Order: sequence, then structure tokens, then C-alpha cells
Amino acid sequence: MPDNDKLKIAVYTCYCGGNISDVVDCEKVAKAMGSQPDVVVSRTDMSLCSDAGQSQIEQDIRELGVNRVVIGSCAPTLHEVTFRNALIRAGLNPYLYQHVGLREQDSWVHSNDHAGATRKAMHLMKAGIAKARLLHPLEPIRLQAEKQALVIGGGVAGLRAALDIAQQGLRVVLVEKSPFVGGRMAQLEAVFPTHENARDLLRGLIKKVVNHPGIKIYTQAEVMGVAGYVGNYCAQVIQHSRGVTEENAEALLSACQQEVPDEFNYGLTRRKTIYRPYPGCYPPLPAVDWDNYQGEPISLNGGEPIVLEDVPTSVDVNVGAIVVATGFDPYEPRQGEYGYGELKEVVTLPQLIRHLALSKANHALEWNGHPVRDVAFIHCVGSREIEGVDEPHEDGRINNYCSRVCCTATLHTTEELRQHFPGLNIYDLYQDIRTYGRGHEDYYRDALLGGVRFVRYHGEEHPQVTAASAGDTHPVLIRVKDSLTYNEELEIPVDLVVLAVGMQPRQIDKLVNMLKVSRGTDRFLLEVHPKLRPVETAVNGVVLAGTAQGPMNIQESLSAASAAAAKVVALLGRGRVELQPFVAAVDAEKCNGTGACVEICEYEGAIAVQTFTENGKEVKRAVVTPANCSGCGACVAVCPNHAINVQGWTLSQYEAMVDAIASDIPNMAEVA
Amino acid sequence: MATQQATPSRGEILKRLREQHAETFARTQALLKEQKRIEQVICSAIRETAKTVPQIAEEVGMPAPEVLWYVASFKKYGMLVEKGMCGDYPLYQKVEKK
Amino acid sequence: MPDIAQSPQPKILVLATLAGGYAGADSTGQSHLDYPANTYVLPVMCPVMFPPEFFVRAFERGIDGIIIMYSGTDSPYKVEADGTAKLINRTYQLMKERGIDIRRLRLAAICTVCVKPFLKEVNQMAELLKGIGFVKNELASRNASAQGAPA
Amino acid sequence: MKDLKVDALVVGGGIAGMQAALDLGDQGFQVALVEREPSIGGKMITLSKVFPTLDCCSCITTPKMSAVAHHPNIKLLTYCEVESIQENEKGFAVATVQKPRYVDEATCTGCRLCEYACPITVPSSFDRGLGSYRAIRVPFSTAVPQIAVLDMDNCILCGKCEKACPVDAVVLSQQPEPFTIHATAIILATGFELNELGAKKEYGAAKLPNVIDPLMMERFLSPTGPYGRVLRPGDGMEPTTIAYVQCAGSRDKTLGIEYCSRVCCMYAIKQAMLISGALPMAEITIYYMDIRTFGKGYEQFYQNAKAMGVEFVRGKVASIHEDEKHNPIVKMELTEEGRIIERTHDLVVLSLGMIPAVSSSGFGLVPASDGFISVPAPNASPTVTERPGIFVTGTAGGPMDIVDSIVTAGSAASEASAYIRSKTMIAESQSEVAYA
Amino acid sequence: MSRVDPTFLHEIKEYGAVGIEQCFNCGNCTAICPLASDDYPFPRNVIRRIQIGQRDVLRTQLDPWLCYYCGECSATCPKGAEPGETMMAARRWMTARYDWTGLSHKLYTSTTWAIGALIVGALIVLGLAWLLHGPLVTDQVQLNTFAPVEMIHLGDLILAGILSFFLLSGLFRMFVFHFREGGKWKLPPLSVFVTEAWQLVYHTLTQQRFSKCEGRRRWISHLILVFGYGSMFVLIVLFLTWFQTDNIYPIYHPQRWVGYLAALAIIYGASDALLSRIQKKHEMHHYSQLSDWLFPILLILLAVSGLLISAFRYMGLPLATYYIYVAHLVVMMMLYICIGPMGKWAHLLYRPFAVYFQVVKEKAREQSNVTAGALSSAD
Repeated sequence: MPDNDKLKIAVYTCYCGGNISDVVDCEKVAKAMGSQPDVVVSRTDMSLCSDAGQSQIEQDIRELGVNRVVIGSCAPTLHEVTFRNALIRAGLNPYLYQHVGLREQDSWVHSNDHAGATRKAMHLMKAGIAKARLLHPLEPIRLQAEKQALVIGGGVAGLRAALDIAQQGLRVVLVEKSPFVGGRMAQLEAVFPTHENARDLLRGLIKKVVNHPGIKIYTQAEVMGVAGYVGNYCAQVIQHSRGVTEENAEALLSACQQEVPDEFNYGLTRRKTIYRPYPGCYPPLPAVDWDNYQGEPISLNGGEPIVLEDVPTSVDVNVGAIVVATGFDPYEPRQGEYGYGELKEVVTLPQLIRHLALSKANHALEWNGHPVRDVAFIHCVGSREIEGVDEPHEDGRINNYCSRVCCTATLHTTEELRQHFPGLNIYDLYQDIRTYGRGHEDYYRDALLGGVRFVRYHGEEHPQVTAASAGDTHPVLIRVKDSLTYNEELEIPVDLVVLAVGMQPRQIDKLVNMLKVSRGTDRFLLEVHPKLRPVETAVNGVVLAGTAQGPMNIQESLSAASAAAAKVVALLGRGRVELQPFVAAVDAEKCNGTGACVEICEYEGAIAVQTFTENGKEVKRAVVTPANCSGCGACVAVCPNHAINVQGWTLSQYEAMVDAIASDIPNMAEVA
Repeated sequence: MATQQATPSRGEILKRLREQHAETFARTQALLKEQKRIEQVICSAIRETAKTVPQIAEEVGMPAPEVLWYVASFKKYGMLVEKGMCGDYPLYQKVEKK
Repeated sequence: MPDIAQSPQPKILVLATLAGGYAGADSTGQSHLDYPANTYVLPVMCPVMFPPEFFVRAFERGIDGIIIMYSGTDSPYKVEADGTAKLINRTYQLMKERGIDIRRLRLAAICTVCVKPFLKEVNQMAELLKGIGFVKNELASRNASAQGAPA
Repeated sequence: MKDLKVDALVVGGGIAGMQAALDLGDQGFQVALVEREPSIGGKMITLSKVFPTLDCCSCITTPKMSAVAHHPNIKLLTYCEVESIQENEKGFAVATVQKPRYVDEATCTGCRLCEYACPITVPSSFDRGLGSYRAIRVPFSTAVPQIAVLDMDNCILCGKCEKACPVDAVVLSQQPEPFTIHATAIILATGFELNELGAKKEYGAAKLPNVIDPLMMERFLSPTGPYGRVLRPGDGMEPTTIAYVQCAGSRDKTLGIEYCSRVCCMYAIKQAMLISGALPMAEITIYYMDIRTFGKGYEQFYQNAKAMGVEFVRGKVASIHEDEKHNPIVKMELTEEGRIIERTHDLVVLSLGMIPAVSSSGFGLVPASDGFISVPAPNASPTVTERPGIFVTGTAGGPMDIVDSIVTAGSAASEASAYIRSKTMIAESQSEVAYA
Repeated sequence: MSRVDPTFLHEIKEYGAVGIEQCFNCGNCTAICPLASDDYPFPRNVIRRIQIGQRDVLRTQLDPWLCYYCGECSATCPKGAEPGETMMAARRWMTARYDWTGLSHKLYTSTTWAIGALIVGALIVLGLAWLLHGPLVTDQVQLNTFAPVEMIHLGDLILAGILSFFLLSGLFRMFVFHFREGGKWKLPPLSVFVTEAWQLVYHTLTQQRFSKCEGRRRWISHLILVFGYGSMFVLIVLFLTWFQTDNIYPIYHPQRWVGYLAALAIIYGASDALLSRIQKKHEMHHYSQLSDWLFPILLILLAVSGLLISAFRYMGLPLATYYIYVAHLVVMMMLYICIGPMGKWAHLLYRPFAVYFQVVKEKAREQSNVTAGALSSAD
């Protein structure tokens, strides 16, 4: 047992390429740590996570017989695993390692107090050493993993992720909330930069997904609960009835009288409560919109009126990983924002796209029955909002992010307009044209060439949209300070105003709580690290695909979905997963089976008191089932005998760390 | 290497390399000479007092960008050190070999 | 013996959950926002593991203020929200018994990106400690008065 | 003798190539990663810090480099050049050449004694010519593998390195060694080059010493950079007024490059922030036409830079000349005011755009109009090229930042693995038929 | 506040602007221009006014006249928006604005009108020559008998009068457009107009601003053309009686070498311009309108026919002299009718005046600044 060995601690203070050493005097820290008891070597390094740095650690373990390693560097989320792997390579148990965050929690937050930061680094490192003395070797919990994944969301990202996972021989359950798959992409027409029809593209993808034997699709379904952990999640899926059958579908469809605004066309048209959103949708069978159909009787061919009923069914699916592909909602402008909701000539870009699709046969663009000769697009509606300038939304948030796709989408739409309605005058009110992607700049060029007039406003001074006075040539006037015309104020008379609305995350609070994933300040789902692990969440086994994570266009959603699929396959492909060993462990010598731990534990099957026969005597003792233990430690606080602890996070380790922080460093006077 | 019949002697290898790189060879040899000369003049310029790059450049009559390149190189290989600032310019001084 | 003169400022210990406060502290670092350097953040999985005695012990060892930054109801642990609240109440009881100003212990829900709330908590505690001073002095005067007071 | 058979070959060991190799290797496929430089790491390893998190770049890159080098399923082949790709019924036969390092890979320990002994100092390509290394050297401090390489073009065969090497790793008899990699699928991650500093003649035609490219600035900002601090290369002055000229190599018809290089806005803002950190007195101006901070967290990053005092001035810089002290002078119209200004700065950074590093025709592909590898169906398969079995990731398929490169690497790995699996299944079923 | 008008851009395109819609207002053209200034930030100022349809604003401005079309803006434009061509078109449009008859607009925007006008001019001259010519003396050259110099001179003066009327009325309109804003005069003090009057002469004679453009060769070539044309114009309008004579002077006589030099200068300058347009070597010659071609061609024809008159006269070829003389008159008429005060020729007057107005305004502002400064220092 290494416990019995003499402690040999190696301490490393990383410069982090200057990130730490610019503020913290790493050399002094290293020197002070070198004189701590049990420390056999204390080094600094420019970049410890580099191959050379890691080799140094390995070398010290091999050559100096180091059996505990303490590293002060960046946040543990970044490189704890990296360094544990270095220990493994050197033949040391990876849990004999203590990570100290000196960057995010020291050098980066005390840049004005170098002495204070150095002193703090010493205390934190000392605490790290104190904990390291009390570390024990641990083994990860190895479990069988379900070779099945759950994909939540049947939009383009979800479909693509499902297909990519299934193509690697894993099974997939795809859950879509609405009765039809395809998501937001189905509402588009031609897509940039190839001008292909969105639904044609989608149809190709859906066909592959549907025909793949490894994919099971649930539409009108929702994930109601998730239990378990990576490799062994159990998700409860509730599926609503479709309400119609192959036989009666068409008859019901034509007999249904009740109409509601059609969300597929963003409320521009109405549809029946038994519906099919567009021809060629999947599944082709119409569905009942249970939110709006409240049991109104429908009479079929003049027969007896029948009442349709929703009988939800519940399915439990066991999956090893979960792909969240819940997508986005277009920003809904506030009442009166640029005249939206007040002037009938103000629409959103998604609405216009639907309007164009519905009225393509027409030779002239019409809105509300009036011909449109002049149309203005306003960018950044619901995006790039500025604190102190823009009014916060109902929940107090400010959409200060860029929605990434609206610039190209707007310019692409102006191209569609110019092609169909050559005489149209188009104005484009922007802050910065962000046609960043491959081929996107061409849309800007073509819009210019096609005579679109660009007017540049500042986010601090939005354009004003007002109704024109009676007798004016146009119904709506836009007043805008144009920075391209030396900040002179211009008046633009138009027949139609189109708001290029941004993307917002969908309302998925329930799911977020269920999965325990985090959201960023923009309220989109948060990845672990944008570069190291861009599609993974902090929850092991839960990955992100598409616009649930942030604004993306179709191409980017597809890439993200495929990348997410690659992670899932890498995770589950071998059929087993490893879990961190940070679970409760009972000290057999101290435990006398009081059961206080069992009483407080909220996790089913995590802990139980069992009776053993030892030396002819019956003893009661608590026993932990590691796979079910969350490691919360509720049992630790209540054990009267201090007989239970969370492995790797023990109470005595905390006490040692507290003591180290409370005490002083011997030669610290040099620092101040 | 399996494809080679017999291991050539060191002399043969050097001869072959000299032939293969005949053009660069002459250039590099001239470069080495020039580098030695420049090393000497720059180092002697900053042996006694620390100087900035423009000061060295003026003293040794070389373009400043080139002087900076040498200074950076000498610094990398431990031949000189920074010794504070003179206005916006760092000062460099020769390190005497122990 | 620890020398007070070497520690110019009272020490603040932050017990921060990995899923909440600790990540929030990292976010603060990523935003490069300054706060007092006498703040020491230790990661915890879930604060319910600490018995009230742990906190009192920490104060007695010379930690002047403790902030528990947990994830509240957003926690990955079912017990965290209620359990921590109960724990705090019990600890306050114990602190009162030991004559420790209960303002030295605070509970705050900090999310992974709660940069501003994190700074607010830390700065508030720092301000408070400026006012009420070192815990050692407080304990010393209590001991003195306890000894001086009639039994 | 070195011939090998793998499931996938990844060409290019930059961040995209490394990530694609890791994603394939993690899924259990055998991967060969070929890099033409002596170390993997690509452009990313030369950067200082990365936006928008301002993480130290080597802290993100080196672990990936290390992971690639240690991965049981990845065969790392550095200093190798892909010569040609032949297609056969099993997949691809890729003719590759191992360039001579003149150092034995197996014995070299990377101790650098040879480098210290070498008398020839040459401009370091890692530091974009502004720093130096020796004719024999470990290419840079965090190189993977940590093996020396001898640059024969600058060698005089003095033999000092041979004498200095404690393990006799210098092997002058090495010759180019051709070998073949048999792979079912190929992922191209050949990356980008920066457009040339002298591309736009109005900007001084690379003749002004204090007009530099952004990768040079990355090196200055890096702690391992040539000067160890930010100095201007003209005369070693610590600059106080620094300007960024956006779209200096992109979005300009006169350069023949009309596309947006996508990363320049963010790297300019990032560098501005880093300079403000390194030189608190520095005044930084960014001359731009459109600020394109479109990624996650990017807009906030831009707003932070504004709040920090970085000046953003709208208008395209028309020309740059210099005064007698080699201070660059920038001439542009303040388009918001209609005034023409000439402003003198200590240092000007041209935000040059990306151009493809290699021609895709070498891989039997028709280059797209922008010169990068073409992707015929971006909205269906964003990493699939026109040639079945060949995939593209990262900046080989057009300008993109590190996050997007990493995501497309995952995507290319997914596409490639599906392809490999389908190919193998076909092969298996065929062999079954043959067996029957 | 001004209301945008999308039609202006289409209008200006009729005047020959190309690529203007490509402009994304980066300001490169204005910054690269050696002549633009804070008060006259062209070409972008002109382009932007056109893009958003500020006709009234552009009408009042001098910017188009201050450009000599060196082509740097077009050569360096990142969008290929040809700012120089827009400036050229703007000058045509401005000329048409100054012309109150509306003829200029027709001549610039309609080829039928332009060619029609040429034919009408030719017919008038031919008709007058047929009706009014004197006896054709065939045994010796007696030009003044065929076309009595007093009559021609009178004709010249009448024509000059008509031209001057249109030109001066155009100039007057230019003056009003420029110095009247919103129905109010914004005039610099008269004294400044007077004290700076020398600048008008100076700039007319030296074309000094042109020399700031890259490539002095074009400036010199243009200057030679201006000198040749100017001296010929003076000779014909004021000194025709001395110039048109049946006497044969010796070669050193000023009547001969002044005429030759002027003619050669015109031929050199105009051919240079014409060749450049044919070769399209420079940015400014990539696009050419009818008027751009006609002006140098007619100038060359004018000079060549003039030279031929004297050649035939010296060679003693009476009929050839008379016919070429009529042809010469035809060319002259075509020149003035087609590209006279309503066309490209008018820039002869508008450009120097624009420079003059610019100088006057700057001077006036300097003075008022001094006064203001003096006042404030007096406080």
C-alpha cells in the first residue's frame, strides 16, 4: 500500500505561458513549496501541459519515486485529466494527484495585486499539498454501457446526429416533440450558398434516417424524466396519440373544421387542428394538434360525430448517451419594436420567407393586398442588444450575442426578391454586414450589384419605424441616422419593413433541469470548453448538436451534429464506460451500522445496512453500491462515527486544507 | 536501411552531401563568416555598457532590423541579457562567459 | 505561531460546488475581473457533506469568513438545496453558542456563469470583515469575557 | 519497409488534423497522421492565446499534440510529404516520402545539445523569421515529437552536432525514404497560409519594417516569442500606438480575394486585448469596414474590447507609408465623418486573410473558385469532397477559426468512419461471396 | 433630414456611371485621392449622395469638378466600383443641371440627339456657306474673297456670343446652386472674390491641381492641349482679321508659328487623350462615352483641317483651300454645338471656377476664423 510508503510529493507551479507568471511569482511559490514537509521536488514550467512538461512529471515519478503530485496551473476542468493521464503513463495511480487552480482563481483575478496573488498561490498550493498527503489510490468505476443513444429533437441536427450514430452500429432513439420531423429547416425554401431547396435536402436526410434499421423515431413525444448516468441512462418518453389512422386520416382531415394560426407559416395562415404542415412531410400521416383540439366532435361524411382522444403511452428507453438537439426559436419582437405588431407593414424575416413561399406564383410582391415597391430590411433585431441602451426582455435578459446567420439569410432573401420582383427597391439597414462564411460574401456583392441600398446605423441609435402621414406616397417611414452619409438623418419611405430577427434558445427549462446541463449567459446550452470539448457538456454522456448550443446555419449544425455523433460513438462504441470513483466509502472499522446514512440518502440503492458475520459475531455495517451513489456526501455529515467519506473528497482532507490556508507560510515575508 | 547495398563510409556520405548541397554550401559558409564578424562587433559594442538596438545599429553601422534579429538570437542563446529600459527601448548587455 | 502581522487581511474561505460556485469563480477568472486576493476557493462536490462542527473548527483555526457557493435548486444533487439550508441553520445555532458572529458564514447560490453575483458575494464579505475584524480577536474577547464573567 | 495499412489517413497535423485523428482513433479506427513539418501543432501552436476565452494557446494545443503522439490507434508520421494518391479497389495507396531529419528518431532525446553546439544561426520559421534557431534544432520548445532536425540547406557539415550528441543520434547517411500508406479513407487537413505581407502594394509592399503580419504579433505576445516581449521589428522599440488594418488581405478585388477570411476581426480584437495587458499604456486602433464577431461569445468579446478602450475606426485604410523614423503612417477616410486622416503609429499589423496552404489538385480534386478544397454539398455533407473517400476538415476547406475547425474535424471523422464502415462491410460481404 | 430616392442612381447611370452600385462605402477612394480634402471628401461623397438619391445635395457641390480623374480610386477600389467613372458621370450630370435648356441632358443621354445635333450643326454651316460664300477665285487662292474675313469674324463673334450666353448662364446657375442654401444666400464677402480673382487665372493657366495627381505626363499633355486650344480660341475670336489672311508671311512671322504651334499642341494633346482611350491603359480610360470620343476627335479634325487650309493656301490650291475651309467651319460648329456649353467643352469654364470658389470659401473661412480668434482673444 502506498499509504505505508514514505510520502514523496512533487510540486509543480506552471507559468501557463505567462498567464500565471505575469502576476504570480512562480519561482517564489516553487521555492516556498520546496521547503514543505514531504516535498521532494518543486519545479516551475513554462507550460506543464506540453509534452515536455508532462514528460518531466513522468520522469520525476520514475526517477525520484514520487508518489503524490500537486500541480498549480489552470482550472481543473481544463487539464486535471491531462495530468492524471501523465501519472498513469508513469505507472502511478491517477488519483494520487491534486490540481490547484492558479489561473482563473488567482493570476487572472488579482492582476493588480502581485504580492497578494503570490501569497494566495502559496496558500492554495500548501492546501493542495496538505490534501495530497491524505490521498489514496482509487480505481474508476467500470460499467457496462448501453450501445444505444437518445437524440432529443428531430430537426436537421438531431436527424444527422441520429444517422451518424446509427451508421456506426449503435442504436438510436430519436424523440421529436412535434408530430413531424424536420424542424426549422422545413420552413425554409432555397438555402444559401447552394440555392438548393431546404425541404428537398431534408427529405434526403429523413429518408436515410427512416430507412436505417437502427433508428427508432418517436414523434409527438417528450422526454419526461432521465435517471442514471453515462452509459446507463434511463429516459422516460411519453408519446401522444397521432389521433388518426391510415384509414380515416384523409377523411378526418377534410372533415375537420376547427382552425388555428399555422405556426409553420408563422401565423400568416391558418390550419386545421388535424393537419399536415406541408406536402411531403414525414411522417406523411396527418396528426391531431392536441394543444388546440379540445374534443370538438367531427362528423365524418355526414355520419355520427366522433371525438378523438389522446391516449399517451409511456416508454422507458435505456441509453448510454444523450444528444440534445432541441434547436432554436426565432426571436419574437416585442409589441411596438420597430412597429412590430402595431403596423401591419412590419414583418419578421421568417414570416417573409413563408409569405414568399405562399405567393411565389404572383408577379408582383404584395403585402396585405397592397403592392410592395419599396421594402426595407433591418438587421440585428433581438441580437447584439446593448445593456443600458436596449430595454431588457421580460425575464431581464439582454440578447447581447450576434445571431450569426441573419446577415447572410437577409441578403440571400433580397436576392430571392430581386429575382422574382425585378422592379423592387430594397433597403438594408445594418450595423456590420457579417457575411463570414464560405461563399457568403458573394451575397453581399450580389446585393450591392442588384441595387440594394445599404444604410448603416449604430446599435446605440436604432432606426425609427413610424406610420406615414395620410397622403404620403408610402405607408411607412423609417428614420435613421446613416453613418455612411456622415451621420445625416435619412427618411426612407417603404411599403414593407422586414425585421431580421435573431435566434433564441427554445424554452427547455424542464429538460435542462432534468439533464443538469448548464446554460451560458446567452441562455444557450453550454459546452465544456469551446476548443477542447466543443460539443460536450459538463455532464458526462450528454452532448450538444446544432442550434441548442448557439446560433448556427444548416451547414454548421450538420458539422456540429456529426461531431457530437463522433463523441457518442467514441464513448459507447466499446460497450463500457468508466466513472469517477468519487463515491461514498465506508470505513469498516468505524462503522457500527447506525443507519443514519441510509436514512438521509436520497439515491435509491446507493447505500444499505447489511449484516455480516465476523469472527462469529453478527455485525451491522453500511454498504455502498458505487454505481448508484452520487457522491453528494449527505451521509458524511450525519455519521456519528465519522465512518463514511466520499472517496477523494474526505472531510479530513478538507480540514487539512483549511488548516493550510489558515496558517502562514514560513518564508512568506519575502513576498510582500 | 534494407535498400542500401553496403553502408557507405563517413567520407563518402560527406562527399555526397557536399555535392548535393553545393549551392547552399558556399552560401552558408559565407554566412557563417559574416555571422561571426557581426557577433563580434555587436558583442563588443555592448560589452561595457548596455545599449538599445538603435544605439548598437548606429555604432556598428548596420540596419536596425538586422541588429534586432541578432540581438534576439543572442538573447535566446544566453549571450546577452536585457538590462532595463532607455525610454521605449530595452537595453541589452553582453553576458561574460564564466 | 501564526503571525497576524503577516496576514494583513482577514481570510475568506469559499466552499464552492463544482457544478456551481467553482465554475462561477472560473468564469470570473475568464472575464479577468479583480477581487480581493485574500479569498480562497475550494471545490466541493456538494456542501451537504460538512457537519456544522467543520465550520466552527475552521473559524477557530483562523478563517475569518466562509461563503458556501452552491448550486441551489439547479444542483445535480437532489439533497443540495434543502440539505444545505438545514446545514446552515444548524451551523448558525452552533456559531451562536460559540459566540461567533453568524454573518461570518454566508450561503449563496452561484451558477456557472454568475460572474457578477460571485463578485458581489466576495466583496460583501470582504467589506463585512473589514468592519468586524479577525475571528481570532472575536474569539479572544469572547474567551476573555467568558472567563471574566461570573459562572 | 515503412509501408503501412490503416483505416484512415489524415493529411496535416494542425488542430483540425489532430482532432480528426483523435476522433477516429477514439472510435477504434487505425489512423495515420502525416505532417510535412518536423512537428505537429500547425499554425495553432504558434499562437499566443486564443479567443474568446483567452486561454493560453499551448495549453489547448499541446495536450492534443501529446494525446495524438500517445494514442494507441494513431501512427504519427512527421516530416513526411504526401507525393501522390492512387485509388484502387481497396481504397487509396498514398505515396509518401519521409524526409531525412539526419537525426535518428528512436535515439534522439530532444536534449538540444546539438542545437547549442551548432555554429549557424538561421531565421526561425516558427517565429516567422523574426526569431532564430540553429541549423540543427528541436523546432520549438513544445514540439511533438521532441526530436532534432537538421536543415541541410544551412549546414556546413562541421560535425559539431555529431560530437555534442550524447546518444549518437545524428545520422548524416539518411536519405529520403519513400513508402506507401494504404488507407480506406483520407481526411485532408492541409490548413491555410496567411496572405503575403506585400500582397497589397499600397500597404508598403512588405518593405516597411514596422508593418507586420498578425502571426508575427502572435509570436511577440507569446512568452516564448523572439523578443520575449512586444517590440517592433524595425528597431526594437516598445510600441505605444499600434494599429490594426482589417481586410488587408481579404475582401479586396484588387488582390483577387473577395471572400472574408472570417478570423481576422476576432484575432485583431484578441491581440488588442493582449497588447493592452502587456503594454498598459498602449493605444490601439482597429481600422475596419465591418466587425464580424459572429461566434459564440464573440460579440461580447468585441464589446469588452471597446469598453477597455480599444478604438474602432470605420473605413478602409487606403495606403501606408512611413516617416523618416520608420513609423508607419496610415491614410484613410473616417467614413462616418467624411474626413481624411493620416495617423502615425509605432507599429501597424495588417490583418491578412487566409489562403490555401496547398493546391487541392495534388489530391485529384478540382479547387473551388476561392482556391480552397471544394465541398459540393455543404448543406448535406459539409466535410465531403467531390471524390468519394476523401474528406476535408479545418481551413483546408475555407477560412475558419479554431472552434469551427475542431467541430468540422469531428464531422469529417464521422463521415470518414461511416465511409470506412460501409467500405469494409462491402469488402466483407464480397469476401464471403468469394468464399462461398 | 432628407428622403432617400432610389431613382437617382439609375439616372446617373444614364450619364455613364458604371459599377457605382458595387460601392460599399469603405472610403478607400477618398483616402487614396490626392485631391480630396475634409471639405470635399470625394469620390465617396459623390457616390454616397447618388446611392441614396440626394440630388439636391449633389447639385450644390463642387466635388465633381475638383477631380481630374487620375484613376487611382478606380485602380485601388476593393469592390471594383469605378469611383472615377462616377465622378465623370457626375460632371456630365452637373453640366446638364447648369444647362437650363435641357439640351445638355438630351445630348448626354441620347446618342440620337447627339448625332442629330452634329448633323444640324454641319447643315447650318454648309447652308450658310452655300448661301453667303463669295466668288470662287480659281487662278489663285483668295480665301478672303471666298469667305470674307469680316463676315467670318462677325460670325465668330455671334457664335462666341451665343456660346458665352449659354456658358455664362450655366456658370451663373452653378454659382447660385453653390452659394444658395435653402433659399438663402451663403456668400463669402465680395472682397474675397476680388482678392482671390488671380487664383482663377492662375488655375486656368497652370491646371496646378492636376499636377498633384499621380503621373505628371497627363497633366503636361492636358496643359499643352489647353494652351493650344486657348491660344487658337483667342486668335479666332479676337484676332481673326490678323490670322485669316491671303498674305503669305515668312516662316518666322508670329502669324505662322503661333498658328502652327497651337495646332500641333491641340493635335498632340487630343491624340494623346484619344490613344489612351483606345488603349484603355489607365483606369480612367476603361469606359468612354460618346462625348469622350467626340471631343478629342473633333479637336484633331479642327486642327488638322486648319493646318490643311494653310498648306493648300501655300501650295496654291484654291478649290481645295475653300472646301477644307468649309469643312473646318463644319468641324468647329459641330464642336460647339455638340459638346459646347452643354457638353464636355464646358468643363473649360466650370472646373477653374470650381477651384476658384473653393479657394474663395477657404479664404473666407480663414478670415472669419482669424476674426473669431481675434475676438475671442480680445475677450
